[in-house]
Amino acid sequence: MSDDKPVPEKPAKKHEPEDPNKPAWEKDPLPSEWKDGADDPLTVALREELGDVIESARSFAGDLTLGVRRDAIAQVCASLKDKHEFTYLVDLCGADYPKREPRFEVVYQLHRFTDQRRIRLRVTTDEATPVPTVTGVWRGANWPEREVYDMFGVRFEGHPDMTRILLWEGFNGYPLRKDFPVEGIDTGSAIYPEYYETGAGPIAGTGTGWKPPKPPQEPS
Amino acid sequence: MSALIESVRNAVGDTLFYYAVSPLAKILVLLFLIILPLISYLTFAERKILGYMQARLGPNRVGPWGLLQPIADVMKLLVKADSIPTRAVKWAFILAPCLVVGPALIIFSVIPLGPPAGGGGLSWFITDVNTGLLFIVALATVGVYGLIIGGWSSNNKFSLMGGLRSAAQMISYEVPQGLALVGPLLLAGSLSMVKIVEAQKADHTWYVFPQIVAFFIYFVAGVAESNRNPFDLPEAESELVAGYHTEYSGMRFALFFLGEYANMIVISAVATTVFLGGWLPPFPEYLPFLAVVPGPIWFFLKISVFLFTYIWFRGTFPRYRFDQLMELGWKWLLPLALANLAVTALVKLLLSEAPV
Amino acid sequence: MTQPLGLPYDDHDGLFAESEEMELNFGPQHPATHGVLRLKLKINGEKIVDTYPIIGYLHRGTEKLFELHPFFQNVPHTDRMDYVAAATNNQAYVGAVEKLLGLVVPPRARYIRMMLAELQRISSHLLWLATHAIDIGAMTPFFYTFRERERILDLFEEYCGARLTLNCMRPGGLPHDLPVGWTDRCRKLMDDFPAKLDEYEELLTNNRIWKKRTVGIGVLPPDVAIDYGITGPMLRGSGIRWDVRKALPYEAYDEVEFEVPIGQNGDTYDRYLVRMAEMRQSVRIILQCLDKLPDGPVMARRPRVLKAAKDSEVYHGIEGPKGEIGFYIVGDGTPNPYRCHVRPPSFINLQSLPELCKGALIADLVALIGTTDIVLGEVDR
Amino acid sequence: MSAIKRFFGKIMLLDLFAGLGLTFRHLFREKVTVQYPEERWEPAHRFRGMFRLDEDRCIKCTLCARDCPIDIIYIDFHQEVNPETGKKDKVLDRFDIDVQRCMFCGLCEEGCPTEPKSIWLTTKTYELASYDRWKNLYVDMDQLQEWKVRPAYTDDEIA
Repeated sequence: MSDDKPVPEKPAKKHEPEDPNKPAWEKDPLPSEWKDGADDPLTVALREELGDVIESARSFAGDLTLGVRRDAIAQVCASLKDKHEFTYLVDLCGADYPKREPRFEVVYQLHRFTDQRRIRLRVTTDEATPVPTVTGVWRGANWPEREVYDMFGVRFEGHPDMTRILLWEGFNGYPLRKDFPVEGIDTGSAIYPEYYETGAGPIAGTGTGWKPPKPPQEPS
Repeated sequence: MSALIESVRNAVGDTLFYYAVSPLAKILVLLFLIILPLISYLTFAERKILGYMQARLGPNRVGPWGLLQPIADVMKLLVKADSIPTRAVKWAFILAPCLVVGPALIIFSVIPLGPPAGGGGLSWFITDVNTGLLFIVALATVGVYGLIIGGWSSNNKFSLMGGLRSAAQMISYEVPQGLALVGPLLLAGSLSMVKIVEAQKADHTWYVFPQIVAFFIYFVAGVAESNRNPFDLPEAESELVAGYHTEYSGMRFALFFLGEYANMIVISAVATTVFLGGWLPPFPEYLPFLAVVPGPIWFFLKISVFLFTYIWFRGTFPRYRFDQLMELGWKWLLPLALANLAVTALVKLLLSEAPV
Repeated sequence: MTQPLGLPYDDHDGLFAESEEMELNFGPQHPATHGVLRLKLKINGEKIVDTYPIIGYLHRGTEKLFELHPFFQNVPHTDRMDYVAAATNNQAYVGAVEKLLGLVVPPRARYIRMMLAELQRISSHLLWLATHAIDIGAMTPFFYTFRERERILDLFEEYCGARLTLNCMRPGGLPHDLPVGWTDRCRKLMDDFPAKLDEYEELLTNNRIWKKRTVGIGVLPPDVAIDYGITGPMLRGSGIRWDVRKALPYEAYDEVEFEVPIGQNGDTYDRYLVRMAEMRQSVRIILQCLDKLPDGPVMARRPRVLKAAKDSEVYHGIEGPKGEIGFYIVGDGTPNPYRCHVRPPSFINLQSLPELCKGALIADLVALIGTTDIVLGEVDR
Repeated sequence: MSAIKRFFGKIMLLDLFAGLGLTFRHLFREKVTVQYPEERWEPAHRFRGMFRLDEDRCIKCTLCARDCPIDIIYIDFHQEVNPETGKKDKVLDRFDIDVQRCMFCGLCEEGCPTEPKSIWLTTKTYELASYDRWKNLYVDMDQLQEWKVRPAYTDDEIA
């Protein structure tokens, strides 16, 4: 039967006591832990400079994460860019935590070329409150901010072109919110209408329980 | 064959034979037995040569080695739906392809494929106009109207831009092209295509050697005239989708295609006649045995070299940008052509025996 | 040497008489937009006044899909973002997951991953060269590059069974060890490859038409490039020597020697040269990897179900062929990522297109789309 | 000197002739085209082609269905007393794969716990194009087991 594929040889399982000299990849994985980042020089400098704008400072897996007060984010970014040489905005994205209050988070990843250091800033907001834009600091923040708006409905105050980017204008809903149905919503378009009954398509309201029908019999 | 010709001449009388029957027969033979097969097999040769240059095989499915591919292409184009956009200007849309093909085919009437009639036989050309070269240059200009009208009438922005580009390009390159032809003209002292070839025979040299610069200018301008790579801006696929023939399909598209390839052959034929001695065999003094091969074969071989170069260029070069093309035409080729003309005239004047 | 932005176009000003501006829809079904990019152009004659990219025609909700599937099932989804560079997508994703879970990859797996990533970089650059050249009108490099690309894809197929959507890495290592004879075939290809690169360069690098079409076109000054967050060959073409492989070494890039080529003027020609030089450096890296390839397992010890710790988050970026491709993953104690965001280099680099296009001609536009090296699957995700 | 050389190179169009020479040389080089229906490309050993299933090896653990990222493997089974051994065995009722949506990632094969694998993807078949999706690309248990190699296209199928 296995003419197509030879059986790969597999080493016999070893049941040995844990050897402390074992290489790291044979040990059980050890996830990082959150560490306090309040005494990081960067946190200290920012607190000194801008006052009470840093709400939290922790670090995970080597990356410092600063929780920034929403109204001060543009200020903090400008200061980081001008005074601390974080000239490169790596990424800007949103996240949705429906159980938290306020529920949305906007996450900024910054990079410093001088010592190749990366930090992360986070801002929380809710549906109604816009976040100050950082397009004034980095022009490259334009599209990522539009994407966050498109996917989460978080608005950015002062953004030059706050329109949807990946979805079309008039799309009803924000897809990356946790309460957006995974199956999608009925947008009026249909996929392969010849194969699905009305309302039984993969888009609206059918859920993951949808199973394809048995294939049709030979045409008689 | 000659007996047949003789009997036809006797039957219709000399006047009718030389002014109606023989040209008509020649036109039909030229058009249907030479030009159209040549064009269709030129497309085949292009695809095959390009394929071989690009590490692939080219068409090889229809017939042995794909030799019937052009026929299949024509069949496909003939049966294809021929659509006219709703908002196109209909009469212009239909007229445009004809305007491209017509002049290109008419030019063949003055191109000598072989030597004139020796005694009693038929000459290898339809007619020998004593302003042949002028006739060619004038007719070649008409083709551009087809492209402009085609681009404008399609009611498509890309087509319009393609048409405009082609207008600018062809008008600009007509100037150096015409000027480049004046050099050999001065040497030959005639505008007749047959006389130009005969003058080359009398001078014991092809004009490509004394007029190498003019030859170069003529060929570069000719490539631009026929909208071929690296000057294929009017139909630049990656920029203007397909330029002026974006909206054309079926047989109308085929006519544009035909016009382009006919233009290529015309330019090659003119270059052959003016610069490469037309039907003359190469080096008659040193290689006299080559005279065994009839003139039309030489003519065809010389054209093939040009056509191969066209295809070769397409396989090798990127495309110029519009303004760079204009720059090349006006800033380089035109002064060069003028300088060549001046030098030729000067040398001719100094060497001429007649007192000034 | 550096030319100010827009200078090469100034002499065209006399060429086009002032006329009414026309709006032109470029794409989404246009041969030169590399997929379904749509550009709303405002043109004056052939001169571009304004460019507004409209994207999203290929949006498939990949980030939502990531949230639905366990960590290991997401690897095939990453293949489909930048579908011409699946291995580097896989590498970025599994790198992020490993960082999140604390998995340590065995050295043999690290070296094989590096080889796969560099092969993928070469194949992606070859595809870029092919399309870039055909956009500018040179048709033949397309076929030559595809000839070599096929051989690279053959290597991929031999390794993991697929040619394009590789799915060739797993969190913690690799699904298979290398098949017998793979290293020899890889070495043979790498020995042949520089000669092939010379061929492409013979066709293009010194060609005056190619130079005319690329030198001084789309100049991106270094400060603007950083401002836009541009990475990869585009950033290096602007003269900034920054490469994630050097700056934040992952896998075993700190154990091999290679150089980071940079350009001088930041124009299209420099970006072309940078990418060509990068392919040579990739060959160098692969040859070193083949020499140093250690023995051992290719998969770390890991639980059958990978679970991230509650409230953990990482960002891990690697140097993809198009730029820095990074994954930001939030774990919540379940086998699925709570949130998984991609930093798509094409998306960020495409953002600079309106800047590059200022004052360019339509013919330059296709060269500029080519030089940004976008893949719409990644832009739209 | 190099400036003079460059100047003459430019005048003589050497850069253009280099490219022309390369394409001309390629006229006579080996061609790489594979003449498809006559010549067939032989996939590598690990090629992820069409599925195969070995019902005897299958232990009905449904891990393949669970590992599938797009849930296209449908498995139903019931318990049955084996008359020979008297033990209860699982018997497959349905093992369907909706190949229409399959992306050939191979995760089902990797998830299979039996040795050798009871579902695998290496049938070296890449000719999956068909005129009817439901007929040819929705495969059930019997088809999965018989699917040694999809028969090559016949002439009337190509035309």
